[in-house]
Amino acid sequence: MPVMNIIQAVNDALRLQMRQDPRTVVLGEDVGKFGGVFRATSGLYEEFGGERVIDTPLAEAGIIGTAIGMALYGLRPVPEIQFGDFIFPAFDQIVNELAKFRYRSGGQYPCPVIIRTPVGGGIRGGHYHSQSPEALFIHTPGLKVIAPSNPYDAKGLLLACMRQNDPVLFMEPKRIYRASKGEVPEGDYTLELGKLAVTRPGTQVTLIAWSGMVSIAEETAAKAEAAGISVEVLDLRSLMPFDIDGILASVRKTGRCVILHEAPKTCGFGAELIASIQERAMEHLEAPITRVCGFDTPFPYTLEHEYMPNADRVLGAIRQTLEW
Amino acid sequence: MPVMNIIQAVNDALRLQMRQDPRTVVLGEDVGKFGGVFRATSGLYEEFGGERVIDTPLAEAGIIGTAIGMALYGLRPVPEIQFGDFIFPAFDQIVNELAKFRYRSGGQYPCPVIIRTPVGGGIRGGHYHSQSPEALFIHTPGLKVIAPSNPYDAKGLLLACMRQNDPVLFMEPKRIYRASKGEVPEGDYTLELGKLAVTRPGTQVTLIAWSGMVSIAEETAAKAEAAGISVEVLDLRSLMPFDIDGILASVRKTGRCVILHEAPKTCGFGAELIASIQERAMEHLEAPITRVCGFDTPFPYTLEHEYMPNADRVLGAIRQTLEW
Amino acid sequence: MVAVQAQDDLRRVLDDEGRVLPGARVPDVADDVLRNIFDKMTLVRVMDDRMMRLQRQGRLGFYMKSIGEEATHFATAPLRMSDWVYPSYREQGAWFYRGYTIKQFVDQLFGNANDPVKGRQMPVHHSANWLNLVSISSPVGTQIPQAVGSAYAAKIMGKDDVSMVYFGEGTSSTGEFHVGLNFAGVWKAPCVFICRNNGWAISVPREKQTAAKTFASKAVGYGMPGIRVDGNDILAVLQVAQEAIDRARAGEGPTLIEALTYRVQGHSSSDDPSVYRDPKEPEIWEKRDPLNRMRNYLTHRGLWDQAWEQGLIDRYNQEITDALAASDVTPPPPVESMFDDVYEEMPWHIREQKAWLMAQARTKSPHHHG
Amino acid sequence: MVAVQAQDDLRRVLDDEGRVLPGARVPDVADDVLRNIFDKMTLVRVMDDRMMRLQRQGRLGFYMKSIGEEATHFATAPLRMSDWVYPSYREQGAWFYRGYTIKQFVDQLFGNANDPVKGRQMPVHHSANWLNLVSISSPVGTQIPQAVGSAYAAKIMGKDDVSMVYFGEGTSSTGEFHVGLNFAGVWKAPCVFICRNNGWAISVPREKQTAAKTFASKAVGYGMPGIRVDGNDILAVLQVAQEAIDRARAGEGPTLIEALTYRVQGHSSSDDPSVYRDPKEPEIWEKRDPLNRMRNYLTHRGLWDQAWEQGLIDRYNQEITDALAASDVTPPPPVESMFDDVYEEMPWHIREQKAWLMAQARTKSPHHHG
Ligand SMILES: Cc1ncc(C[n+]2csc(CCOP(=O)(O)OP(=O)(O)O)c2C)c(N)n1
Ligand SMILES: Cc1ncc(C[n+]2csc(CCOP(=O)(O)OP(=O)(O)O)c2C)c(N)n1
Ligand SMILES: [Mg+2]
Ligand SMILES: [Mg+2]
Repeated sequence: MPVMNIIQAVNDALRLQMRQDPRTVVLGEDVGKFGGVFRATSGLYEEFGGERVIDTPLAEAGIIGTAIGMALYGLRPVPEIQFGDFIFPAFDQIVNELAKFRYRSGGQYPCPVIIRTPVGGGIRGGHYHSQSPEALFIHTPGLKVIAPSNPYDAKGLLLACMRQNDPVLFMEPKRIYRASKGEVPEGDYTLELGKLAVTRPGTQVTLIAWSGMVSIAEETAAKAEAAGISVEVLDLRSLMPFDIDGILASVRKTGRCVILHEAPKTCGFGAELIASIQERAMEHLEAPITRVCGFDTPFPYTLEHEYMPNADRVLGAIRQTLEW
Repeated sequence: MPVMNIIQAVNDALRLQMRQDPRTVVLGEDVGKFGGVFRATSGLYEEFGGERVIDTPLAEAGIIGTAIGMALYGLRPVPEIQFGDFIFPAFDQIVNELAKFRYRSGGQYPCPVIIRTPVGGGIRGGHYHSQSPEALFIHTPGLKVIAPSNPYDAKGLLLACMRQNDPVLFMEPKRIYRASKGEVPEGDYTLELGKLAVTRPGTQVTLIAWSGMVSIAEETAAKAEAAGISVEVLDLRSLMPFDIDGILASVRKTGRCVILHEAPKTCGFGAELIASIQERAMEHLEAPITRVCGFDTPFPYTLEHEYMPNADRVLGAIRQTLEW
Repeated sequence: MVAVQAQDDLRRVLDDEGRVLPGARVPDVADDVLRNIFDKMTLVRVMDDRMMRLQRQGRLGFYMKSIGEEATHFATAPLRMSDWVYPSYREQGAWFYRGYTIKQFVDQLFGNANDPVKGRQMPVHHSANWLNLVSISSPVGTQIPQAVGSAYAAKIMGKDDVSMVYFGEGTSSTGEFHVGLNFAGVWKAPCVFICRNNGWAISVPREKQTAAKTFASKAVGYGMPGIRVDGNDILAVLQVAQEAIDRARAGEGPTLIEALTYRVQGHSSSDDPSVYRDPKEPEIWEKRDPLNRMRNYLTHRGLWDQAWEQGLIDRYNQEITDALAASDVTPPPPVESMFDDVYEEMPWHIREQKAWLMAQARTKSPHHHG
Repeated sequence: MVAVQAQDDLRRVLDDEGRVLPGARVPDVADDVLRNIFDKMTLVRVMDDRMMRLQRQGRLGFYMKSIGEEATHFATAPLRMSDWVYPSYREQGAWFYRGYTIKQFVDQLFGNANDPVKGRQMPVHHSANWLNLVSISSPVGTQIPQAVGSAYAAKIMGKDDVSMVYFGEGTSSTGEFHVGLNFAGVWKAPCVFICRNNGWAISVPREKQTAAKTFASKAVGYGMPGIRVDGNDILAVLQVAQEAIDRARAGEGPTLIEALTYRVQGHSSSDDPSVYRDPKEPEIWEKRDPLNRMRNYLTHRGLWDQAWEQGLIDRYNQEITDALAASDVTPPPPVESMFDDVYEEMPWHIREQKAWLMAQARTKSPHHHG
């Protein structure tokens, strides 16, 4: 099996799908000749031409707004938002239009637009190239939110997204776009949306993460193991819908849970996970569920290494949970 | 003391402040001659003229974008967004600009813009005149989020907002704009931001609500009392920052908690409250904290009475909590 | 220095009395098409009147009339059925012309179990995918880039369908107007933009909306033609729409049409214009009423008689009465339907919420007009 | 039919060699102002060169050059210090001209403890409220309505300050461009819009950005004058800026200026333009280099000599070297400062998070260039 990084896996999924389905088009800023500022659409313009790989004017509301119209008419658009931080000019199109189209039309107008966007910090991008806005979209009924952490999942999940009929926010972990490498099947495969992966089984604490934080979770688990603590790492992959059964199975087993995310803590997705777990499995909890998150400040520049969660801090939280 | 409804209280606060501080200006769609579609700015145009009560072109991004520039230059703008549902075209200006201005400029540029907007359902407005978007803004560091439930609080909190130096989203409960009436002092007074009100003391269950749901909470508590259950109702008033001490004091006393909000459940503010409470007071909890919320669907039209939480449902949740 | 067309001359065919203006070219529209348009314009008038009265009686939650603006609805008339239309909330005629029925219209207003959108949206927010009429949204302007997307999609898919989108002059101030028209210009998308300039955006007059001389002149910024047309002159509307549609279909790109008209009454059933505008203003426009002008024109052409019009009015009144009666005995959509169509397949958390709700006592609607 | 000015003629004073064009009116700019502008333009050139080299050596995280576009920065020169400027990320000269120091500039790039924005933002995102230079934001376009707000605020407060805002031609496609200019037109806000048309928005060429003939022509849609100027011609830039500022200050409203220039190198230190554009394209523009043209003009006027320029270059190089040396020994901002300035007063949850972080072991920065 070839080894790919996340960029290559995404690129591969797009190419495969575009070959199979002439309705699939890519659009966004710099996605054409340049192949995207992260090169995720590299080579597609050459293969599929400017009408299927569309360099748009600089307007996110236009990218999503036109993608919606394309989807209604019968195309399968896969717009790219250059950075997750620049998605907000399109926020109205996403939350008020895209997410509600099927519902508000009584099912007449499904709107399968798959929005790809890189998220997260760790690239010295300051607060406009680092944000993790997942909670805003999870709170928006009608959208699916997918957040792979590695090349295999990225390809399989993106292919699955492009073959279902709901709008999706597909968040890509930009810090490890190239650093995360792994074996990826050459041809076609899809992963079921809504299912987590237990990336490391364990018995004492459940550690939940997604996107760029999964690697931190695994680093933590390795350190914990060295310290004699058995951590089960869950990579959620799909945030909406999220895999409540998989989560509960793990937490019922371990009785303890730590949640790890980059986005600011308050009203982040971690809060929902805690709420959902304690509503259903309080009697199994031997300690409060703890969060290690981004702080409730804008994402800083110089001090981003202090801002972002790291393995030592997560391990600290795990120890606290165990000692509670 | 005069009796006012919420619209009158808001109007009174604006008028008082505009008289005292010539830097205060109001802007938005239809806020001028018309006095706002809900008449909250009624009479201000006549008293303060078109340069301080500004009818803007139809563009929320322009309303907030220009308000930001006004605040930077030295005015104290109080923009109105006609319905909370139409705030999303201004989302980028609010979350990426307004919220981050002080921080990103190293404290050089505070940006005291007070955004007033009516929120919530119950007026047969369908999904574009009914949404409760608080969670999105609570998740945005740099913003304060205030949500009064009655005329007295509305006036005192709005005056307080206009006299501090951070940007605020001031959410007004449109369903009870006129229905909620009460005594309101004529002159000047402010209420401290960040403090909840115990609107009804009780011993067995803490019931947390804000905005339009406080009246439902009180109705529930009355029904509960009739059934021999003692419910303590907390009106949060301030959602960011929220009054963690006040909440914990109540929950430590009652050991049980139900949270009531109109916004969709998943990733709503209720989730954060649950997470924050269980992190700090798990040992006092005698049952899981339960939520009664809007469902995870767009806000419907015909069935809005089924969509919105009501006292019977909240009472059911309270009973369940007590029986756990 | 190069001179460009200022685009602020007004295209007219008929005078205010419905006579063809000297030198005007009359568009080539078949008699039965003209009569059909008059027929549907009459229906809009009857419907608006009936629904507004119901609203005033407290039997209907909300309504939006288009009195005085009806001719603009028929810019859709030269379209094919495979073309797409994104209406705003004020083009009832476009719906009826394409085949939306009185019963569907009424069922939507009442959000009953037969409502094509299943009681999900406020009154006047229709959707009819079988007619390529796209679901109306309350947030204004959002439809503009969407229409451009549909238009360009047709081009990409090798079809020659055209998209048409309606919006008010107030909506031209939104960011979406700009991004939509700008994308359309660059893509040469087969899209026709109809800016219904009725002078008011709720209480905000046109002069406070933009300092541009005309709305049509905004086309300059997008490299497309901008045409200003008397929106109360049905022949002029049909003519400029036909030209724009032809250009679009021929691959020559988009057109912005400013249809100059006037909102003779309140913005919606919730509005009271006496608070903010001179009651004399509408009077001027009543003289330019598009239905009267069309009637006069048809009369000159021998295509109208009193009995025909009265017959239409009577028939539509009866159909509306029937539709209302049917609606009155139609239940609301089933409670459980509230959870459908959020996603194609219902995810676990919505299933759970649905089960929970179905186990609760039913809540009575405070608004049932049974 | 009324003819309006097409606004696509290019205002020029100098030819490509820096000679005054026949018939051109030379703006009345004092000699010391001209020399000061040349001085600061030289500084920008030196700074860009030094910082880019540092970036290539891995010692600086990110940088954005403006080679070839420097003359546009000095549209700010005719402003008063009480006027406000909203720069984009590519107008270093505007900062230096108003008094931002080399040391402040370098401290910001390195986000050290002396950085005026406390290490909060990426390199080139300066802020200097003491100079009325507003904090730069990465999301493009957002500054446009903000500048209109400041401009109108001055009017409301009875002051005659002007606001000026810079943005690239790519940014003219954003919704914010439209809403900003539209508000400005309606309000007659004393605001000057400088669209730096450098031909490219990262990899997207100007033709894919809009179908309008010129960016200046977009002014038609907002009822304001649109002026197209040779952005590499310092005299023309000063002239049109002065006119626009005068109009604004006199209460005659806003102006859109399109400054035609060219992005001679990559978009930023992260960019490689060879992937998407013909390497011959920049060559044409190197002949129109604004610094060369200004030098030639000053030489004709007897205001330039080699020793002076070399002196500037040497001095600035030395000052940069000093600033870098100082930065090297300056620590990063203290960890606890990360929690300041989110709100005026720190709320409980941030206090709690700060205390928690301070109790953790310190994390080493992977990027420290000490
Ligand atoms: C984004 C958004 N902001 C505000 C509103 C509230 N609103 C509804 S209609 C309207 C005025 C629209 O005026 P115009 O575009 O001229 O259309 P008209 O009603 O005159 O047909 C406003 C402000 C809205 N629907 N959407
Ligand atoms: C809203 C937003 N979308 C995307 C980006 C990413 N981006 C940064 S600069 C740029 C191109 C800007 O081009 P232009 O406005 O012409 O300015 P120039 O860089 O040429 O000076 C893009 C797309 C951004 N910063 N903000
Ligand atoms: Mg209008
Ligand atoms: Mg550019």
